[in-house]
Amino acid sequence: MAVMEVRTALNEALREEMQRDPNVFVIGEEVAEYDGAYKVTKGLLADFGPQRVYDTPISESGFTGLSVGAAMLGLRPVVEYMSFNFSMVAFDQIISNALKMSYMTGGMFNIPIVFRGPNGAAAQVSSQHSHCMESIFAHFPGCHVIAPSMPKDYKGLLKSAIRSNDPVIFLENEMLYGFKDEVPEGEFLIPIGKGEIKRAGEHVTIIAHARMLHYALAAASELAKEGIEAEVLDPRTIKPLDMPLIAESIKKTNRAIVVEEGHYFCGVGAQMAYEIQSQLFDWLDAPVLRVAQSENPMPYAKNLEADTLPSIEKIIRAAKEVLYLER
Amino acid sequence: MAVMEVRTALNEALREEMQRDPNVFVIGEEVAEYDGAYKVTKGLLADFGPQRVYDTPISESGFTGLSVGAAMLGLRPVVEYMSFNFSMVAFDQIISNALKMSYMTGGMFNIPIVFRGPNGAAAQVSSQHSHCMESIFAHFPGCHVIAPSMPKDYKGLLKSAIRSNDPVIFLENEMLYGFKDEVPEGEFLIPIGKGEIKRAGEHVTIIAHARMLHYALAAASELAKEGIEAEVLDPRTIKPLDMPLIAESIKKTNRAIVVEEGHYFCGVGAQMAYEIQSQLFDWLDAPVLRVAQSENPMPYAKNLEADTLPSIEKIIRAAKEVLYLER
Amino acid sequence: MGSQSSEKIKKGKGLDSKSDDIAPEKWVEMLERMLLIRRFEEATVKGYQQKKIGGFLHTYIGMEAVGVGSIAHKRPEDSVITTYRCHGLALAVGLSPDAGMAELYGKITGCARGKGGSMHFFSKELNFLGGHGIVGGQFGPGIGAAFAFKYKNTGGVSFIHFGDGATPQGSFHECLNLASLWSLPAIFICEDNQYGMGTANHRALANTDMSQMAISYNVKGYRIDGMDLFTVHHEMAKVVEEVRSTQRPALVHMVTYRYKGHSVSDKEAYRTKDEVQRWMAKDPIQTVSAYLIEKGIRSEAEIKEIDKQIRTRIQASVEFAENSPLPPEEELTMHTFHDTLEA
Amino acid sequence: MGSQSSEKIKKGKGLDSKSDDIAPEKWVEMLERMLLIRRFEEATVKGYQQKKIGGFLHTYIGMEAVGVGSIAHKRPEDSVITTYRCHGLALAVGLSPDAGMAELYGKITGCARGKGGSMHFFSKELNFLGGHGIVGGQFGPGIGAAFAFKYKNTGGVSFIHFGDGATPQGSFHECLNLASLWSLPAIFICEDNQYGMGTANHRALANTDMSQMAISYNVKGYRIDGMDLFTVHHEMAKVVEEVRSTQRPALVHMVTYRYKGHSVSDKEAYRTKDEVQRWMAKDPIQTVSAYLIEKGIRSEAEIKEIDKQIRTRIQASVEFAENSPLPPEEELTMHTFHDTLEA
Ligand SMILES: Cc1ncc(C[n+]2csc(CCOP(=O)(O)OP(=O)(O)O)c2C)c(N)n1
Ligand SMILES: Cc1ncc(C[n+]2csc(CCOP(=O)(O)OP(=O)(O)O)c2C)c(N)n1
Ligand SMILES: [Mg+2]
Ligand SMILES: [Mg+2]
Repeated sequence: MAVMEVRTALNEALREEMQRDPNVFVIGEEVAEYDGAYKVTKGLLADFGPQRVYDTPISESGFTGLSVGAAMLGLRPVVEYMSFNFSMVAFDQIISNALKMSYMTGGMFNIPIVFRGPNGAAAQVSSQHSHCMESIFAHFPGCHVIAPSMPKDYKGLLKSAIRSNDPVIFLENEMLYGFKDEVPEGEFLIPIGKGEIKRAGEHVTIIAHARMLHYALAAASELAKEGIEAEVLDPRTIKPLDMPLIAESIKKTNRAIVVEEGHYFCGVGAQMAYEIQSQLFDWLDAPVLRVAQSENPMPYAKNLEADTLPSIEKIIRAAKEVLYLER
Repeated sequence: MAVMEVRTALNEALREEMQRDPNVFVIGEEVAEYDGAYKVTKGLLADFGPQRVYDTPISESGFTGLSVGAAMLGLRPVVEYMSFNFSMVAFDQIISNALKMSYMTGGMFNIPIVFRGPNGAAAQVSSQHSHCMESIFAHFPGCHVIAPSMPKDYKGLLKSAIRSNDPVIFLENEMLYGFKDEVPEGEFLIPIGKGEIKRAGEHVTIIAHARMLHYALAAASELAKEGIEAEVLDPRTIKPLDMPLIAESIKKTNRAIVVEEGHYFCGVGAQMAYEIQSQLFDWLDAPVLRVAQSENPMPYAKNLEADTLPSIEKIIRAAKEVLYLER
Repeated sequence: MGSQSSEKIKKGKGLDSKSDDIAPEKWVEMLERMLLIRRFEEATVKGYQQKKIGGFLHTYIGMEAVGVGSIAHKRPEDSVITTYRCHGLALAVGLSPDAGMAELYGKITGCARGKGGSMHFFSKELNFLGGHGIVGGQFGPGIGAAFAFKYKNTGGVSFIHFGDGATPQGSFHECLNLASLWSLPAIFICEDNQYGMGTANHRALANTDMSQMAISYNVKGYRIDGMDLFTVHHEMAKVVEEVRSTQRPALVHMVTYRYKGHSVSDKEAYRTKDEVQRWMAKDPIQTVSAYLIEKGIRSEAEIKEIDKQIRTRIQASVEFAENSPLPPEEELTMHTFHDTLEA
Repeated sequence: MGSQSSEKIKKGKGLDSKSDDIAPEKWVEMLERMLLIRRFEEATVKGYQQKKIGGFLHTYIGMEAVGVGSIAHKRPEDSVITTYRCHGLALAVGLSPDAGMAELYGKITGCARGKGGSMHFFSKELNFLGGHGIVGGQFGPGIGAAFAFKYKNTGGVSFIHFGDGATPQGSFHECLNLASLWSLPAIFICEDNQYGMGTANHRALANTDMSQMAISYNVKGYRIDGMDLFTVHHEMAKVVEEVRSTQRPALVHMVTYRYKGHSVSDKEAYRTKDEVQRWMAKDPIQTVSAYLIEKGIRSEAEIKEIDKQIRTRIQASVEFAENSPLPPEEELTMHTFHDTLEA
């Protein structure tokens, strides 16, 4: 096991898959000569050359559409958005073209594209630069949505995403790019649609992904000090959701909270909570509770930004509430 | 009470508000000389002149952005998307500019825009032209989302929307434009955020909006034949949701199903079901069930289109299931 | 960096002048193709009125010379992409009328298994990349095809057709810039039929000479009389050859007209019958038929016979569509994804 | 429809030639404004390094002549809108450095109550419409302001600033077309600082002479040496006057440079120190200072004194920001909406 940063794990995944399949290419703003705004694509231009790594103008709609066409003819684009906020100017290309192509052609064409880049709030980048897009893309049939938390998951899932023959929305997190952890040596894949228990416990299930998984682990440590054993479940893939794993956990704990970094209304937590209450109604000793952003755009000021986002404290409070220890 | 079509009710609302406030103007594709693709803006050009009604090029991003700027300087644009599918090419302008402006300027600027147009599936218009956008817009703080079902609601809510000083997403339904019903004479407003019980009942609450409200009423009639009295609740506004009304109904029926025309994953039904189960957990005798589209883009073929959409039969089945009469 | 100014409009110079650079049998073939499109579209209108065809229906009637004259230069390795007004080009490329008509009838035998409908004809075999419903939505995939040809060095050229109404859509500009910047073999072919729905193009475009937009992107711009099959064929021969050999994109502004409403439900209050008549006087099927007769390549009777056979062919496709089965229930969620994830 | 070809680049003709059409005290005022921007930006970099300022930070250093020379012609009824690189223009328009610095420090006394931050300076009073973070996002609101001026007949002109990197974004083209089509009084001012982040503009644009894009939209295009305050001031006087009187939009390509990295975290591997030096040799603050001394309008000592006072002013704004309170907790959801709906 090597210990590496998330960005290195992603870089390895890209390299291995580019090596494996000459049809895989990387495209986006500053991905080549600049080595990527967050250095995820570092060295790819040097090692694979300009035929495989493309710096684009600031034309997200254009290069997203281009990637759809390239995919229709058998290439396998990995599209980097400098941040997923900018996917909004390419929204129609993603939703109307990439996600519809297989179905509306009766399966004649398929779109093996990975759309990747940082998602969610960075530090104090304010209202236009802090969106969590998981629920938005997951809403539409025709794509898988992945949002890992740990270096090994980033690597194993990005490799699976690149090999997928369908569009994958691969959400990274700027605040985690520098996070280090162990990653298995050599080739490995993590299947799309499989979650993982990141900490076992029996009193309450905390479902959290991406940056929130780390918050959930911290909250679980705190809770343990008070004798509350929280099980921390990382879905890793947002869609399709690993309901068997979630069910297994909740059948044990009988209580669940769902944490997400993004907005509350129709967030992924709403869907998860719905699935849980409709499939596991008789197993629940309390309603599922959610932790998400407060109902406002992201403010710049540090104190307000912190108040907007979920926090370890908010997770602890929700866990206790669902245990009826606090109300 | 006059009996009129939804499109006429909308036209009256536009006229009354344009008369009332010279800063209200209408902008969109084919809204002026063509009288609107669906004739909602019929006669406005003739009666209010080209200073108030603007035909645009096919530049949704451009004219949406233009409307944001106009609103910042005190005008009150009513933006028509020929269909809400086309709002996707303007997505960034709506989300990053219109919905953020008030907050990120500390309330210095506000955006009194109504974004309106047909939403949802028409008849056999296939994968790219059949989106239901309510959950997408409702996800983001900073707008109200309205989706009425009856002519009077369309009129009273559009008038309120135009008077709102905040962005409003006003979702119409092509299949309902020709639907006729009574509309009160003279000036009236329906407040944003208030639902309405469209049929009273005590066994189960069916929550449904827009076209689905009509399906729900038909289902309720069928259910009544079997002695099941369904209460049909039309939220009318999707966000903010009228939870007091929903709570009142469910405290009576103890069972609920939520119907929406759109996609299932992170649909508005997920949020509604979450609110219900978390706020009314102890009042529920069964898990909340949802009826929504099957997990695929909209197909063209008539039979597959029908299979994709919710139907009266599917609603009846869900109502019985939640009553444990069928499983 | 310099820029090339757009060339003057290539007007029909009269069929006689240089039309002999096309072999006589090629003329006949193109006439047949135009007739196939015309009769197919007439049948779709009928099917729509009979409510056998649903959704929106946009016909190519009047614009046949644009599609047939351009696509005549398409090689198998080239691709074609267009708007929702896609039947004509699909047939020009070689789609069978059966597969097209069955698609319109929503049948499993359709070219998209009944899932796409009128706006979404596709054929992988023919490199026909659709059939796109969002105005401006096809530019990206169109340059993506060119990108793939270059990536794989196939020698292919991407034909990107679009309406005049799509030029004020940002994606047009993003993609033309990208295509030029990266020297992608793509031809942007504007089918300027004077209107986007009810909007005359001077009400949508500050400059209605689209070929001038080439300057912004340092590519060549052409303006061609799209009602004149000879001119289209002749000029496009040069354009396609140049794009193929130089791997530089080009912008072509075809001046044409649609005879029917935007879609079948259009009342056409925005134009006069007289205007429509004036354009119909340039009808390419009429003109080419007259030319073939005049030159003695085919007699009037022979052309009538060709038309009759084509009508029969189209009638057969209607019957094929009628008699084909609906997509079975298991098609419902099938094709949402290509892969099946392990459960 | 005709089109006007873009005019030749307006190079600095040397300050002597016609600079006397600017009153001496106006020169001093503009120098002060440029210095105010320079010193403010230097302080923001310091605040950022001290971690008192968060998020992204993009400075206007090197580009002061563009903002100051253009905005000199702004009347109170005119509006200005720009990108995230907004501090310079906000100060040029008249924003108090206190309100700007406090915004950067995330304080309630900031020009957006601490909610906007570096990328989102706003002032309703000054018709400063922001501070926009999405590349190309401000074009729409910019022409919307022009639309409102026309609607209300206020005589206002909308100044729309943007980077070279924004021209391949579709919204630029959509909005320039709309502005021309509807004759909106808007000036599109491209601050071409040679790069969009690490991408030299010849790697993003097939034609790097942006002024030529005017042809596509039938508007006038200008190319101006943006390092030369005199030229900017002189040429923009004519442009603003023409846009105001004709109500026709214009496109202005300002050739300029940013001395610092794209944002504070930029390592600048994409350009040489030498290149930066060459541009810095044209520094407008240096040039104008030298001119004032040469002409005897101000002595070197007087200019030093001006600079000192400005530094003091900026230092005061830093202290103001430091000492201002954070936004109180009740600000959290406040301003998400303007109206409160009845419960
Ligand atoms: C983005 C978008 N906006 C609006 C529409 C609705 N619409 C469909 S066709 C059309 C007119 C297009 O005109 P043009 O590009 O000239 O093509 P034509 O139909 O004349 O061939 C419009 C507005 C759409 N499909 N997509
Ligand atoms: C739509 C979008 N894509 C990408 C970005 C990230 N980004 C921020 S600034 C920038 C470069 C812009 O360059 P330019 O327009 O030349 O302005 P400059 O920073 O040079 O003033 C990029 C790519 C963004 N903010 N918005
Ligand atoms: Mg047209
Ligand atoms: Mg730049």
